[in-house]
Amino acid sequence: MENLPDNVVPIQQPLVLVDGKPYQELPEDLYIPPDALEVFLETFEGPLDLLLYLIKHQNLDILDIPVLKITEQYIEYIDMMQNLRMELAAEYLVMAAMLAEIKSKMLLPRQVEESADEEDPRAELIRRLQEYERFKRAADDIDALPRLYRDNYLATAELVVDKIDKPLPDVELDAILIAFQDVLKRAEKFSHHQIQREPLSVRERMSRILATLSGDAEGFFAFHCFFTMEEGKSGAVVTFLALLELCKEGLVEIVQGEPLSEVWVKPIVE
Amino acid sequence: MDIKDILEASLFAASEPLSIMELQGLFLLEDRPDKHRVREAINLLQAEYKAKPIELIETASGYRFQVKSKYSSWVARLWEEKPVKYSRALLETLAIIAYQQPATRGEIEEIRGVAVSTNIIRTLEERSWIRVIGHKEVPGRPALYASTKEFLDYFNLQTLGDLPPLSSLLDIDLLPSRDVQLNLGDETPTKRDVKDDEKTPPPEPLTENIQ
Amino acid sequence: MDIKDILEASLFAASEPLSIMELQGLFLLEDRPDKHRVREAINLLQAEYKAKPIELIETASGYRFQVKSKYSSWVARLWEEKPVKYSRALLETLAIIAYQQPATRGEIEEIRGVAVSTNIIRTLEERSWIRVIGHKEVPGRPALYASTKEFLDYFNLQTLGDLPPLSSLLDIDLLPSRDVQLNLGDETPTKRDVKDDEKTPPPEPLTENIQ
Repeated sequence: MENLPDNVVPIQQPLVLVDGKPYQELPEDLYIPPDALEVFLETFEGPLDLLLYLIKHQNLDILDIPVLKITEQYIEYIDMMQNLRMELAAEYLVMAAMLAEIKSKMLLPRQVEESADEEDPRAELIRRLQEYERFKRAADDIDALPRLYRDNYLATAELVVDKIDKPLPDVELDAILIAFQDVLKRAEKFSHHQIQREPLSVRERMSRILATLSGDAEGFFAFHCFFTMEEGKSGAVVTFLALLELCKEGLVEIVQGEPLSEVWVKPIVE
Repeated sequence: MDIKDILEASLFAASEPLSIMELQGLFLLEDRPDKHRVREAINLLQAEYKAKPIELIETASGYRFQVKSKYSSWVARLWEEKPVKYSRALLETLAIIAYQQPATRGEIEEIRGVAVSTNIIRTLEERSWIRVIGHKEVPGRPALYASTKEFLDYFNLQTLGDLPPLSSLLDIDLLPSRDVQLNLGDETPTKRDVKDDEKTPPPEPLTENIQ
Repeated sequence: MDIKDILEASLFAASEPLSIMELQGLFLLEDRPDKHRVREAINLLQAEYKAKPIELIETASGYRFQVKSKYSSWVARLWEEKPVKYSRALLETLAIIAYQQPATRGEIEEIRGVAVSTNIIRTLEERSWIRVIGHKEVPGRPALYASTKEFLDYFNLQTLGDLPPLSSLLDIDLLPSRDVQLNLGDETPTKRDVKDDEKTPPPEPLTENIQ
């Protein structure tokens, strides 16, 4: 395993007490250079990773972990880190507790007539270790896959064009009606002002009158210019209503020389 | 490894034109080709791509692969944007102008309760669906917007009067029971029936006026 | 104009893989080739580029031209930054999501035995390698993560099935508790036992006592 840096410098001084016995030098497995200790929790991806390291390092079969030995090593590891005042992540302590529990179960004398369905206390741990190990491998496999911007690079050629067409969005007529309905409903909720709904023909006529007038700011237009004979009476009425509306909004001025004479319309200019 | 292949790979991978010097820089000092050899390899590559739809050209800052111009009309379709959808704000603005015209921006904002972005107005003008038909004689002389003939054409309408009448649809909301009643009749209710059109000169007796 | 040339030009111009459908979309309706013809042209192109330093490959979202891996050490010099190295924590998280998807954060933590940092999830999401595809109907409704097409594209894969196979779990068939047996031994543990080097071929029967 290449988890620990290779450039290991032996420490002479610090002794570690394991089970009350002083160790003159750290067992090689447990040996961590001071620099590595700083990053210990980053070096291992967690308690499972550490445990796998300990197992691998001794070439042990994952299905046949000598729980006692591994547990002791693990706990030594943790003790040592605590001696060095390393803050230990809770996960490591949980694992230590789990190992201790398995160890204690293994030590209990076994009843011969032990019920068959009682699981070996190691089973759960081994299942988790195996599960973790396969994803650890999968992670290495994924890392080894050729990937963009490390192993492969896009091969592209430049395209020189002046203009790219941009299609315009389509709108359904219904969408406009629904939008307007929504606006009105919303407006009615806060409305201080009531929105008037003139017949659209009046609104349309107002626009048309304004459009005609805007063509000639100085000019006067006769009332009858704004509708045609074919439109009949209703045309005249709509135009009249439109003019009243425009007048009210201060958009046009209506002038009549004398009663019953021609009505003239004039845009208001400053 | 062939110099030409390395240059070809790099020219395709680079996002900018590469100068002869930059191309030399791809190689470690000990096997760095001289300018002459780089140029030679480039000439070979240029010849190889003669018959291809892309070419290796020299620009001010170096060499790059580009698509031959005769293919650009096809290739440009890659960037044809999918038509986006208009925003709700835009549709509402358009609807207010259509139904309440002529309207100033201030009036639209008052009805919508929020500011109308300049972008929306510009988009609608660019589409020729609205235009300024005058200015309101109030301080600031705000532009008055109205819908256009193009707007009517787009929606296949003769006049604004052909816009779906609002009142009847609002009524439907208020009278949810009517649909149920209509089911009893023998005529299938259609939207057309519900929309009593103001143009229809004498309002015919509506069959669904049962309540 | 030859279909193959148009496809070739477009594949070089695109910055993303192009699907067969997108390639068909380059042509106007009246002269749009069917899928079969597009695929045929692609096969021809792939053969043409066999001997070149670039290749036309198929990934999850379509076809793209890319520089062959063996040129990466030269091409990498075009960029000042070294290619990103991803942490083991990130790769393990990605692997669990890729192989076990959809997976919740809790499930990932269960397998890894440690908390998954929010940073890792965020990085993976920002890279568009994973995304939330729903929520598990358990208390807290945790997000369910799955891998994306972009993930497959990035790693030159067409489908999840192309991922290297996940090693299978060995049957847990535990040997009769050896530790207890060992208890009967009388040898004291030696340093030698603890230092059992990984190079030592078969694990020797362990001899140490329990303290």
